[in-house]
Amino acid sequence: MSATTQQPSRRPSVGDLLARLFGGGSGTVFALLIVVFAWIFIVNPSFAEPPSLMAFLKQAAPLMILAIGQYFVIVSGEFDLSVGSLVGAQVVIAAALIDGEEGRTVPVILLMLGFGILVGLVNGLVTTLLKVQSFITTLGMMLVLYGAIRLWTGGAPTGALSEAFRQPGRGGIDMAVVRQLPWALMILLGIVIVAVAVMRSSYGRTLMATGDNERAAGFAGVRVWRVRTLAFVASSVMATLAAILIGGYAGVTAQVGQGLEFTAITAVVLGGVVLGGGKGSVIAAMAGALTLEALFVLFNQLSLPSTIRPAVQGVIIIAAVAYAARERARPRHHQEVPTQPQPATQS
Amino acid sequence: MSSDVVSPATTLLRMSGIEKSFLGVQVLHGVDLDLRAGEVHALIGENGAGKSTLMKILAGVYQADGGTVELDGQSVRFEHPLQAQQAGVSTVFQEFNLLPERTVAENVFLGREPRRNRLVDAGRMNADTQALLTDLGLTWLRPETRVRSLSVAGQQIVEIVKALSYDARIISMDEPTAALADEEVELLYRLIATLKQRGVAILYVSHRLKEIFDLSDRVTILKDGALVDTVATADITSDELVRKMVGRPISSFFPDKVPGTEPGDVRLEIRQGGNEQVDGIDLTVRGGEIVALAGLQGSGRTEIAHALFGVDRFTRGEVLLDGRPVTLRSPRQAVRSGLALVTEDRKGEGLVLNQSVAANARLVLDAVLPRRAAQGARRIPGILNSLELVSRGSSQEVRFLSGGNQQKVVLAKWLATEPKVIVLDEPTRGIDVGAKERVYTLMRELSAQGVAILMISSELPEVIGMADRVVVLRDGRIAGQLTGGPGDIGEETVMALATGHDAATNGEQS
Amino acid sequence: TDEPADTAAPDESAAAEDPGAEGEEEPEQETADGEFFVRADFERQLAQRDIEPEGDPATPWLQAIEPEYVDTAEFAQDGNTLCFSNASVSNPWRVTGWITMQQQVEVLQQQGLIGEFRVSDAADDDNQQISDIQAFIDAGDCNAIIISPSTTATLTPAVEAACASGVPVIVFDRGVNTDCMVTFIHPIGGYAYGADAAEFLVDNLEPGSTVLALRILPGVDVLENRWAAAQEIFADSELEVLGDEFTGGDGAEIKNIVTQYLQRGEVDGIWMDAGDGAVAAIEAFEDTGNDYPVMAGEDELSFMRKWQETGMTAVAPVYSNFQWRTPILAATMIWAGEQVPSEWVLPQDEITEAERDDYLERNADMPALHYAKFGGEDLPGFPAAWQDR
Amino acid sequence: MSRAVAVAGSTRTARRRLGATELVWLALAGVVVIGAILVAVDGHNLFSTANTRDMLTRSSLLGFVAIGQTLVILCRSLDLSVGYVMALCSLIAATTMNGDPARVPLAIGAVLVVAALIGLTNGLIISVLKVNPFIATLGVGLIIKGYLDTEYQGPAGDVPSSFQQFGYSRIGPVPLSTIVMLAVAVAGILFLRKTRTGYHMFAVGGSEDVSRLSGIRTGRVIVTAHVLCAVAAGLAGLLLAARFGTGSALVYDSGYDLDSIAAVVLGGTLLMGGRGGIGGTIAGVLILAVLDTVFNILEVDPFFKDVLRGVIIVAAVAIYARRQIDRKASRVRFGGDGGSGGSAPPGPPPPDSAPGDPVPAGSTGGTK
Ligand SMILES: Nc1ncnc2c1ncn2[C@@H]1O[C@H](COP(=O)(O)OP(=O)(O)OP(=O)(O)O)[C@@H](O)[C@H]1O
Ligand SMILES: Nc1ncnc2c1ncn2[C@@H]1O[C@H](COP(=O)(O)OP(=O)(O)OP(=O)(O)O)[C@@H](O)[C@H]1O
Ligand SMILES: O[C@@H]1[C@@H](O)[C@H](O)OC[C@H]1O
Ligand SMILES: [Mg+2]
Ligand SMILES: [Mg+2]
Repeated sequence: MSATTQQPSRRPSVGDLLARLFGGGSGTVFALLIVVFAWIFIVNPSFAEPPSLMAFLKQAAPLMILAIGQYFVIVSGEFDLSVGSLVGAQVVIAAALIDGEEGRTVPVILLMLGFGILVGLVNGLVTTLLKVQSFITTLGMMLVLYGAIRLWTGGAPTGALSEAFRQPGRGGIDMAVVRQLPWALMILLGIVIVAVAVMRSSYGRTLMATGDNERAAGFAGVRVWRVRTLAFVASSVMATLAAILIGGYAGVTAQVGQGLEFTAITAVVLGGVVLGGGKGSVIAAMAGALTLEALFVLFNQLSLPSTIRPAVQGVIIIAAVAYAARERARPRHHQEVPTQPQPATQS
Repeated sequence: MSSDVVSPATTLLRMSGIEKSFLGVQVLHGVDLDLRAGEVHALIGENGAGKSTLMKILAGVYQADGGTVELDGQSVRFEHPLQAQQAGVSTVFQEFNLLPERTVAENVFLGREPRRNRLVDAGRMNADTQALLTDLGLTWLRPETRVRSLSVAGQQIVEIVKALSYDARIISMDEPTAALADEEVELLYRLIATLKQRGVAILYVSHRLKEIFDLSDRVTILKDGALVDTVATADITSDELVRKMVGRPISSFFPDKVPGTEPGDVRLEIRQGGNEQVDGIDLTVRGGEIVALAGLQGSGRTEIAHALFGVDRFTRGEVLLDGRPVTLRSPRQAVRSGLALVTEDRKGEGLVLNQSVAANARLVLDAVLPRRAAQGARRIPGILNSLELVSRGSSQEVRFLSGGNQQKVVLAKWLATEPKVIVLDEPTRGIDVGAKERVYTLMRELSAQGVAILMISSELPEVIGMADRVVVLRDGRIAGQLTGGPGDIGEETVMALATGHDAATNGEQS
Repeated sequence: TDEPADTAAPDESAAAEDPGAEGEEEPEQETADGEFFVRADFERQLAQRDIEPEGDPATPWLQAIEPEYVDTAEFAQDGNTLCFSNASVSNPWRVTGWITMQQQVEVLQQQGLIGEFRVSDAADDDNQQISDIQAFIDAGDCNAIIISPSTTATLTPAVEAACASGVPVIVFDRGVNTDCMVTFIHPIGGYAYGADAAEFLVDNLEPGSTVLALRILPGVDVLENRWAAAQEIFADSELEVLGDEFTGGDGAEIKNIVTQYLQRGEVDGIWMDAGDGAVAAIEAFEDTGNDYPVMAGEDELSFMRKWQETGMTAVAPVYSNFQWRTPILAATMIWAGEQVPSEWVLPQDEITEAERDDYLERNADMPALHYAKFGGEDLPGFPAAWQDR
Repeated sequence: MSRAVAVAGSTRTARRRLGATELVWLALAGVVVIGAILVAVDGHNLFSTANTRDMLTRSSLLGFVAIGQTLVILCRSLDLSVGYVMALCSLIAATTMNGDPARVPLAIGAVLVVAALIGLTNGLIISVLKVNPFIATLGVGLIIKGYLDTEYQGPAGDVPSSFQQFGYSRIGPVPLSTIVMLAVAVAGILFLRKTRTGYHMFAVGGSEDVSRLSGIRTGRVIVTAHVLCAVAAGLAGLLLAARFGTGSALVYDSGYDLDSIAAVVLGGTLLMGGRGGIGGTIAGVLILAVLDTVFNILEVDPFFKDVLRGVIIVAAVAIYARRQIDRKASRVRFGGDGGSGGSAPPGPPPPDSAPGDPVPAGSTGGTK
């Protein structure tokens, strides 16, 4: 994003070239992404065939969308831990309300969007107006959604999704070469374009500024509470869209959505976006999500025993983030740059 | 404090050939500096000359890429500030360096809390701090006070106290007076005098030439990270000093009005404005007029600016712009109605440090006038040029700019909104003579264009040199007003009003 | 406080959980930590599948396989406050059972056989459940305590404490490493479940075909037993197990994993340790244009319906959900001083293609995540209670 | 006007004296009272030995974790790996003891060492590799998870009954585990109030840069906090082993990581570090425990419990935040403790410029 692009200042390496393209501290993720893909292709060349890639992108789309939403919140200096249970809640809501009736699909989707916006508003306003650190606000929201939904459905999802509802996540345009061009992919592209546009817009710049220095933003006339609240709304809306894709992709299960918040945050940070705000690009955040998904595929292709995968994942995440941190830490700029980004607002 | 007096001649510290680069950009080119016991050694140079960097190398914050540091002839290398402190070097940093949530005592003894059998002895810590404060005549400061509740000035004093408490042989002070008004500056003068007595060597950075000549025995001039010269202060005039520092002579410090600048209609008027911190504020500023708001620390000047700009509120009285009453509840509304506020705390309130010059310069437009942002932004390069901004391109992050250049970015940000009324709070705090001159010229140009300027400043020369009228604040109220324009107002008169000494002040009361 | 009795209960998980004790008796079995295979139990369970249970087939929840009745006269009483410490209702199987249990309670409350029914739910937190049980003991006014342990080994001390308090204790579903309770109610068990599924694949797949195993999560003994049995059976078959993957029971995860395996090569059979999300697995085949696999799911309706609709070769192993009725009935029997089996092994028959349509017929109005063998058709609340929860 | 301010100032002072911790304990009192009433209405007695016992038991486990979590949060850090550490330690304890009372000390030793090493790893990744604590500890957690899932397919090991006492025996109504937990809490409080490292935790949490410039080895402080946090989690693991009679990996799913953070914040410690303390945390833990017990007695639906918990946590923090806000607003320019230091000019201010002195110029100021 232009807002954070640095001027070339040392002998450019691959990382730097990418960093210059995609924003500070993000070089690592693109390098990692390339490595992971290369490795997958070596292990299993057939993965490079268009149909497989399409299938992969279809799988990856929801997490990438969640990462975009989480990016808005994180770059503004906040956190959204509620997206996982929101995705779960939305899928269950869809099943319960549609209950197999094709006709209800559109109204219910609209209602879901409404609900998403509401959740985002609550997260945002409680955080900005009541000055509750977003970590706690959204942790609370996570509990509330988790409980409320199960309270409503008696513990396990009821009803059923309509065929129409499942299309966006499952279907696509059948065509030669790629076999199927998934709707999910097209929706993702749409969202990406919007997201990039937003970050280049005045709003995007004020969002960045708010995450960087709330007080200075305020003095410059930024309505901090509004900017941040909108970020939370964006996050919840993205979670809703992700829910529509996930529900469409795999239907209703009791566990849907669980733990997605951590995966999404990890993805964003992997993308070189700094927790605490004011740094990083939305493209890189998505790349982070894509890298994670690719990593899971690689594990599978290597038929790594599924029990040790978390361990490997942990090591890779730490290593990547540490490396990115080192990149950013040059120059050691102890005065101006806090070496430890914060999960909460400076209130 | 140590009482053993060292004979003035002995050289305590010798830094030679110090090199330092950041981001592959060299900011110190083989600088030499030596400190003698009992001397005040001034270090001057433009913003970005490398003064703070040199100090931070001495303090163990940064490590030099090249060159040597010798203490008492022993070569030393400080990898961590702790080592510097243990070697008897203490520092008052340019940046705010206290913990707001902790007490004065906890801050002063941070890192060296006194202990009795391995446990921190809070009682003794407070006692020692109290002793120190009394010793320095700072009876109004209490060890148990939370730093957060101190004013900017109070906090700066605590930082100085902290540096003194190390009982160090070398104390470097990086613009210790930037946030201080003359009263506190005098206090500092007294402190420095006693320290000299005790043979402490003092490295002193300031942009205020007056202090350089008042205090220092020798002065070292840096330019663009290179050593220009080290001379005995007695052997040099301020003009020579400025020339060495800036590389060109600076004609008259305060530029004259642009011919034909005439006070126009009243643009800004505050009637009986008041709130928790200020009261009974009557103030008018006309287009093309420069009004200065003078007063001691905490007298309420910034508060007026904040209340005016909608950061705080006036709970009483009214504000009129171009004769029309307005209620400004937020900076946004203020900007919309043609106000601009250059805040006193550049890093905390003025800039988003991790963002580019461009992003900072267009921030207000983006925030308040998104529709006009794109086209407004086109003016920015022009503005930055006219301010002679020195940067590595508009995509450079502002945190890498020096103080003066950062201030120029802040100014550009506000000029881009083409304000009718501009409030400048400590506009030249911590910026070098060159930049200062640029700011003054800019102010003149603006008022020539009919902009109404309200300038808050703690530097009396600047108040007197620039203002058409001076409004003096005391304890949150207007103590009086002095008219007569640049040059005609005496510093004493202002101080008298500000402090309330000599009630029979001769300030005209129109 | 209370010594945990080192006597291993004769139920599979108990044995597995107490390798030391078992080890002495059966030298051939592995005693390594967390090894979930005890041949003796495996063989016993496989045998139990063919034993005709005692009791009326119309009420399978009252049937028992090779029961050894214990006298409960000592517990006979008029008090009828029933306390139930539930591990959780964190998955559809447990939700279904929980509804059935409540319906059963209602009936007996109407008959005046049960007074207060006091419940605490530990949300899958072992420590929480220990406190819950302790609270029941301390309250002192429970006339019987039913416990559905969240983890076999960890709940043992708490259950022993409950027994020590003199209240009749009933344990069901997952076991504990003690036989201090009056009765331990459970279907045949995890080995049988896993074996039913595995044997079906072995029988219906060509030698040399490939099988993918989908598991919910590691470390839950009931589930580990299922997999242990399957491994045992696959081991001496011609089938090639491509891998076993943990899915957290999340449909999206299941679909991802299956898709990736299909993308790597042929998958002829799917083995699952629990049916939640089976449909997602099947869809993975559809979406990638592969032929349907031979499949072992569970008697969960969404799977059975998909099975019917696609006509694929499949079986629905059953971990008898109707067992949730039995503890309630057992409590009233105990209060009445009637004998109950010390280990009450309920029948556990998988649903084959032959019976499938019949079961779907019966459960036509039931929601997707409902279990066919929930055994509540005769309860007054049926069907509403299970439909709108 | 300034006199008015002075008054206002002093009342604020009074309010400020009642610090965050006291407020939390008040909140606890409130919860207990309300809970007791609700329970009474339902025909039970919240303070019956049984229920008291229950509340205390429920508090001890979370107590250990939260005490540790407090230390890292004070340092502006965070530990999301505690759940995994607890699980691992319960297994190490149980498998090491393996039913043999003689091996108990060995097991305890092993647990503490392993926990400390994990804490060390967390601390070093954060302070040396400069990885954000959220990611660092999440990552380390995942690594431990991988190990647990691979090594243990379920509960393992056997805790001798002698050590199970730690989980089950009581002194009067007070469980032994609670007593130990409170002892650890007291130790923690002393550590924070009385040792330099304790002081430096507040400092590093307040500002790592300022601390460093003041000569504090900030890295060491952060590492220490993480080691202690992990050790506290290790103690929780020991308690689990004692209560389970064996070790269990599945504990990591029980959400102790987020619960402990919630308890700490509920206890009035700032998530951004630099302010708070263990005293408040204990109150926070007790609040959650009381809620649990009350919910249980009232047989609140398990899912409704989650809803209530979420709401209560957020509401509580919102209330603390309120205080923060008028705290800021209450920066007094004149009078009040400290305020004076702030704005009075250095040196004794001349008597005639004392606050409240009518300033003649004031009225004549302005232009009309
Ligand atoms: N940590 C850093 N990273 C990158 N560049 C830096 C860093 N610190 C200083 N610089 C650059 O080094 C040069 C010297 O900065 P320094 O702060 O020493 O100047 P200064 O003389 O103190 O200026 P001022 O009078 O404004 O304080 C400036 O160009 C500044 O932008
Ligand atoms: N004692 C105090 N504690 C905290 N904040 C204060 C205090 N006094 C003033 N402030 C705030 O700090 C800013 C500066 O205060 P004020 O306007 O009184 O000082 P000033 O007269 O502008 O002098 P200076 O700005 O040089 O400190 C204002 O925003 C004010 O609200
Ligand atoms: O709760 C478990 C359920 O999830 C599984 O399907 O069957 C065994 C039960 O113990
Ligand atoms: Mg400097
Ligand atoms: Mg000011």
